[in-house]
Amino acid sequence: MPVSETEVHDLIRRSVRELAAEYDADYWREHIDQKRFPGSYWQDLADNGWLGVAIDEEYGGEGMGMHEMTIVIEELSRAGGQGGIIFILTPVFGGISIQRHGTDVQKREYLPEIVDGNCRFCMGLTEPNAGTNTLSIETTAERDGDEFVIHGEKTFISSVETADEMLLVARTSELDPSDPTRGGTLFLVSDPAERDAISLSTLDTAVPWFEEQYRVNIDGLRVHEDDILGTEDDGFRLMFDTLNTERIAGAASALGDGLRAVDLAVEYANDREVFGQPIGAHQSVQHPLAESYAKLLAARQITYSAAAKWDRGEDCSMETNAAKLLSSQFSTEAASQAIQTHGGNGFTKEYEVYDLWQNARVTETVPVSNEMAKNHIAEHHLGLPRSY
Amino acid sequence: MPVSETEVHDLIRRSVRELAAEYDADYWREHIDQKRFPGSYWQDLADNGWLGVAIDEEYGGEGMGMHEMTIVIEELSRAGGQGGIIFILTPVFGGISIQRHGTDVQKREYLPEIVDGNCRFCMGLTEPNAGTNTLSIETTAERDGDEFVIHGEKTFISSVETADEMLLVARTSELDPSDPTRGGTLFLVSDPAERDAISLSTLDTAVPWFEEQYRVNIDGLRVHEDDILGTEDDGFRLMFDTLNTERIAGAASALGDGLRAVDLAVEYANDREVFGQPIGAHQSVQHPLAESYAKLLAARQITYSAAAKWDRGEDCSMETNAAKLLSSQFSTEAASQAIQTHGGNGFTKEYEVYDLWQNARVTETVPVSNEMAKNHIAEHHLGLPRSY
Amino acid sequence: MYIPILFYVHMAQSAETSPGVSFGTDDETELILQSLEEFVEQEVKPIADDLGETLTNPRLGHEPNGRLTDEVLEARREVRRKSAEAGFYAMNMPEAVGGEDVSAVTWYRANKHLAKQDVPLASNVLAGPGGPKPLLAQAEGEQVERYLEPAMRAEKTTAFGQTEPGVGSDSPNMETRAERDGDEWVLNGQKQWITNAPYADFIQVFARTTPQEEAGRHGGITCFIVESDEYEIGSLNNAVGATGMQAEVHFDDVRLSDDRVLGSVDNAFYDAMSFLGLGRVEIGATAVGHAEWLLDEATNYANEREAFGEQIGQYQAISHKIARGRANALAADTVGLKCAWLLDQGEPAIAESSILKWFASNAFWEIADDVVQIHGANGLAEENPFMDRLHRARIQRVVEGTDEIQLNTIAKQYGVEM
Amino acid sequence: MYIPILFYVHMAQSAETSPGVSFGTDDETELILQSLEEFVEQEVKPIADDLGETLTNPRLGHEPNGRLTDEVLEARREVRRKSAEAGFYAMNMPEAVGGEDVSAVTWYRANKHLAKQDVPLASNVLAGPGGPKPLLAQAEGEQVERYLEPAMRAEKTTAFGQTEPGVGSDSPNMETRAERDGDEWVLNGQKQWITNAPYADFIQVFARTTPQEEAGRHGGITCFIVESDEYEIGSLNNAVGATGMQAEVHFDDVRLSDDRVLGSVDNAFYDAMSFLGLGRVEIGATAVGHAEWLLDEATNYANEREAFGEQIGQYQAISHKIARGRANALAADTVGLKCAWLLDQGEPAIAESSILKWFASNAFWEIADDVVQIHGANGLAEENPFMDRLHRARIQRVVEGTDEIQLNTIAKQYGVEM
Repeated sequence: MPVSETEVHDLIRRSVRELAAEYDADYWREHIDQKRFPGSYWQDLADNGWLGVAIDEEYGGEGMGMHEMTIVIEELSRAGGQGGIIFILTPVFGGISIQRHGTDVQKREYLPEIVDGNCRFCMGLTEPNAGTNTLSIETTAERDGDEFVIHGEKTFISSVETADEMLLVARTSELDPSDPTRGGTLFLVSDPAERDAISLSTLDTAVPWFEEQYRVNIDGLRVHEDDILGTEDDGFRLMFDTLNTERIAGAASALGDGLRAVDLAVEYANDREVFGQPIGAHQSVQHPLAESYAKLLAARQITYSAAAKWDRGEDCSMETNAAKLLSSQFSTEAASQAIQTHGGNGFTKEYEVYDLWQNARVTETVPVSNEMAKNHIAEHHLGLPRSY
Repeated sequence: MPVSETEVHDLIRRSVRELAAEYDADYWREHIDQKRFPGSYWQDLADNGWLGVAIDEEYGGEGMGMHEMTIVIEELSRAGGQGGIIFILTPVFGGISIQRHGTDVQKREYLPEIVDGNCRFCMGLTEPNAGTNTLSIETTAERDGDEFVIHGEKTFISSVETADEMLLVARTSELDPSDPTRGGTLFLVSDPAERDAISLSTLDTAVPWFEEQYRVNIDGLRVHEDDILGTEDDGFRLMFDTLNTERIAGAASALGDGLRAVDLAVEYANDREVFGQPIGAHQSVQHPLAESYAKLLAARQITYSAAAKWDRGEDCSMETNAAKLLSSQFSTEAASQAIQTHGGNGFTKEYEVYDLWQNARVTETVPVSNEMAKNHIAEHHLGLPRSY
Repeated sequence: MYIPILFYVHMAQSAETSPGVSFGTDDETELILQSLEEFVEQEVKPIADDLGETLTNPRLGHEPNGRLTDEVLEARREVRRKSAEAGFYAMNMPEAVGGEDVSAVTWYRANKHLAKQDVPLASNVLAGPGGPKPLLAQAEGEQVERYLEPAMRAEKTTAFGQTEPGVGSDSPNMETRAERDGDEWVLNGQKQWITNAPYADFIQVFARTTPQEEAGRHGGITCFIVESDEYEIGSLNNAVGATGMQAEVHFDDVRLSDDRVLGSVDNAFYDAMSFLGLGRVEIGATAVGHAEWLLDEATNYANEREAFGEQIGQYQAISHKIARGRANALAADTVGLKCAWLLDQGEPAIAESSILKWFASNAFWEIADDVVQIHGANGLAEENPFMDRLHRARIQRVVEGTDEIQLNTIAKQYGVEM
Repeated sequence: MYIPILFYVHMAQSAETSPGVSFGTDDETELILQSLEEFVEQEVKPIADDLGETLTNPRLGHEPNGRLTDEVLEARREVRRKSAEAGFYAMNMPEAVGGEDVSAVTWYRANKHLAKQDVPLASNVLAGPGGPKPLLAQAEGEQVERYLEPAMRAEKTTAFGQTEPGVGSDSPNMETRAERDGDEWVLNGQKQWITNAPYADFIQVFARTTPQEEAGRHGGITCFIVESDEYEIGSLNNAVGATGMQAEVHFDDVRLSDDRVLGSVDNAFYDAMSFLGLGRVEIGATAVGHAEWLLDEATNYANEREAFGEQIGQYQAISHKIARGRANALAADTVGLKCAWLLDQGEPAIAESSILKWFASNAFWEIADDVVQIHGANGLAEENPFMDRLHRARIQRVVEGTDEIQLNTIAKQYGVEM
């Protein structure tokens, strides 16, 4: 008898939770403090098939889709640490992009390595003068025979030093106002940190992550045309497709964080007694948690609906933007409320809720600000005039 | 080739929209002003099968479930007027209760009549001293042979004068603290307004509905034991089951109102020009609408998920309470924002948004206050102590 | 080098210091507030009691088109006249024109105090948009006797004709025009949402007299006094919560002599702007007064009503709504006092009065919503006043500059380049 | 019958009136604020500049356990001592004990003004929780010379030992006890979240000396002065945003003679409650100062930063955040002035200071969040101060009575029976 979708999803949840339970707060704290990649966790994810959950079976993956990856990320994130957000660079940016847009050669080269946990990606997109507006990137790639020569500067780039590959976005043709999304190209750059034409400097950000953030200077980097992902000049369009999955995955991670904040706050509110009863008996403590929980479950449903649409190849940009906007907002609210529930203890490293709040807060600003998400919904889904 | 669920739902949406488009604002305004039941609309719903959408095919219904009824209610409500909320009394309280809990005789008697639009229900539940706490109702039914004699007072009861049946809740046994949900019984009372033992007085409420609200005095009403729905003393439990569908249906109606408010505000914001451009080009106008739209779509997903769980016979009380809480809150926000978008015109009868807001506002208080929904979530789903 | 503080303190103590901060109530204001309360009790309440339900039932007291019935209008007139006789009605106007010259602070407090009285018609005691305002104090020559003085005595009422259908918040773009023809002006145009228009004896109408290209965006606008037999009232603009109060007004080739110009030609928009602060102080005062009254009612209810065996005030979902409301009402009140004080110092208080308008209206709105919620289904019932207050609060966030326009003003005033 | 208003107005004008409303700044305060600014520029900034990044980089300036490094502690000490010499440090204390007796209004304004200075260490200029407060002014006999005077001169710092692990907001239920043994007291117990505890020369410790059953919930608590060699510092309580500032303190059979009792036996909780308002006025002042500074920064950024070819201040999603922030900051400021004025009148201002604490902290919090958002990724970057301010704002909503406790107090003070 075939197992129903709901049952498969419940199974995924259970087994992901079991895996994550092996890695406690100390494990994550250690990796964050030392800015060290959580290698054993990563290998465990690979061994259990989760890195390849959305990669076709012929390349060793599980052959499922974004819907299932969303559940995996949400549960990992709800279990604590950085287990959810860790999916963004490799399984999403690397895996999804190559699965959807790579040549057969590229698929055979990269996908099995991603599945096995042997190939990690970083993403070279954001630039100092092109935060929100991707089309205004200034990094250029000029053709020289069958190679391209790349110059430019990228910023807020995570994990460059530990990455095996960088997915680099550069402009290969001038902006054509009549077809503005043309002219960008995606390049696969191996061992980016070891390239002479690439120099790195670390950036300080006030967020507890295990990854360094870098400013990346590219001066005369040569990349062969075979290492173009998709086709020349068509990179922006491919990127926008993948950015939907980045946002869905980001929403799943934020949701997991928010649900974890509620879980921890509920536990604390049941244990902590003041004025002769658990603080959770007070409505000023319990009502905001109940409301946050309801909101997170609603945001979760629309995130699943975005992922399911993406898997069916339908336009999912409304659901994706709603998921991005609401999951970041509701998770930040939930985490802030969890701090409030914990009183002074909410501000200490011992009770994780402050870290959750810091991580959730970031998602209101990156990968795109909530204001841009609203601009998108207003313009493209409500049909209001462009406001910016 | 079997039609997929998504396709069926799209079909339902389309045909419900077409039906509703026949009834314009004047039609509804007239019925509200004159407190007159919208008979032709009702018959049209019956003729197209919508009143029986969740009633089994053997009784003439469509044999679908709450999920589909939810879509019908949402779309009717989004199309304007009172077309969504009109479902609560008859297809939900009458239809769902009898379909689930009626005897074969009762099913054969009532369900085809509901499907055909010939039998309308009212609901005798709320009492002056038992608003939120159903178990504290004071209306009593005492057995006298094979009849029951009922005494008590009900309040905020809609549509008694136009109803063919009243579903009346009365206490048949004293409260037993060890089994508090025992002791209530549901009675089917025909032609309630014509009973000598029932006297009515109208209540004024500040909400634009086509129905009068009544205070109902019951003094020695005799009902035969065959007219018990379900079994004696088990009425509260049946009622709580049906109350879930009432809340799902109420959420669907609120969502439709909220979406309509966004639709109308978008239209106005595109048309109205001040300072040389449509007001919709200003972010202070468009961002709140975009956010409301995103929130409503998320609340809609969890409402569908509540309905689908109810249809599968699973426990849906978390999703139902979240749907109730969020749809009322988000719809009221959306409608208030739609007023704001309309400026002074938002306060006039001509632009419907004020009515939408008034209707949405009610849903934060009835059928149960949002505070009680939060109490329920906190206690039963987060496992926090009872706070009231 | 900085000079040690001791030096300053001792220097300051020996000198005459300018006044610092005070939130006191001076004796004059104290007496006025007390006297107002007695006036409402002894003079207004009997009139309201006579009319009874007519004043509170939405299906009574209005014609089908929304217009107030003659008996209601007469009651309002009587309240105004008695108040004028007693010296309250326009007591903020200069003594030279028959007012008492009370400070803006006192006027703020008086307006707030009246909004806290649970007596219908009390809102007619102090001159609202239908009464004499500083703009009218510019009256000269025969205008004084014909318009200003009867308005001060509440024998006549007026209205401000500014808002137009096409332009809304962008009022300098008005289409109403007055053109010179011989030694007369010819006025054409249409206004809407004009408060008191259906009942006014004359309207102070704003019209463009010189094109924007010549006079600039805010120049070129003149205020004309137009009498009730010279214009047509169009449809009533019935806002829910203010039925019968506003209407459209049509001006069709109205010929006006120069003595109908109020103030100076082309300058009315600047004149009006300089009195904007006062209007916002009145709105703020009313919002705070209503809010405090609602919170008192909610507190009583919370202490009386029982659910699940406890007074509902025991539940934080109830008591914290009241507490947040108290905090916001107090904050709005202190902002109101600051605005009024600034006006008394001769400051325009542009930023502050926009802040008051936005903050107090939103506080009132949230409090009214919470107080409905605290009362449960009783909060929704028409026989209770809570939905009515919620309607009024909702209106406040739109009229006299929407929330969004206030925020634009605040941002600009604080240096955001927009 | 009511008496016409004219009578009152004329009567009032002839009498001496009590002071009405004023939002002025008296000369003394004006001079103090100006002088403070010069002091920061000329005395504090050079010290801060010497330390440079040590004061702002979270990986510098602290030992691994969070404790401030000696060089930072010495810099803070130097700022305090210079401020005391200049007469600022504890200028709100009575002249009799070496203060300047400046009003609560002036103290409020000075605290707010300092919070607006973008100079690290400026927060040490005015006596915070480590400095002398009215509770310490109760010092008698040898306590004056040994504790009060050195604290006034900033030669010694102190702390308040009240909060305990087990009881949180429910502090009358404290477990720390002092028992009589001969003519000494024996103190046992544990405190946590004690600000300045790691660095204090002595702590003012609250301990139960008579059981609740005998003395009532708020009675029976005595304040003891305990010197640093008499207690043990436990773990530091490192709150994110206030690393190194708080710690646990353990009292293990500390024997104290009667001359260590501050104030009178069994009465300390009442004493402390009567000074609560002052602490909340300081928190409010700091919140408003930070908020105004953040809004200034955001305004500059909005006017400079471009996106999609426009200054971002052109977008209402940006400018309206600033405008709402301005409105809430102004409202918080007026509430702060009202509280301070009430304290100057000798009022306890219980409701008002809870309102200030709640309102100002929440305004600061929302403004800090919006200002991070306005700066985009730059708002998140550690080298900018915005996340640091957001952390501080977050702390404010918990310390010195959480939001929820403030709302309980407000509701009760306004008559909700809870």
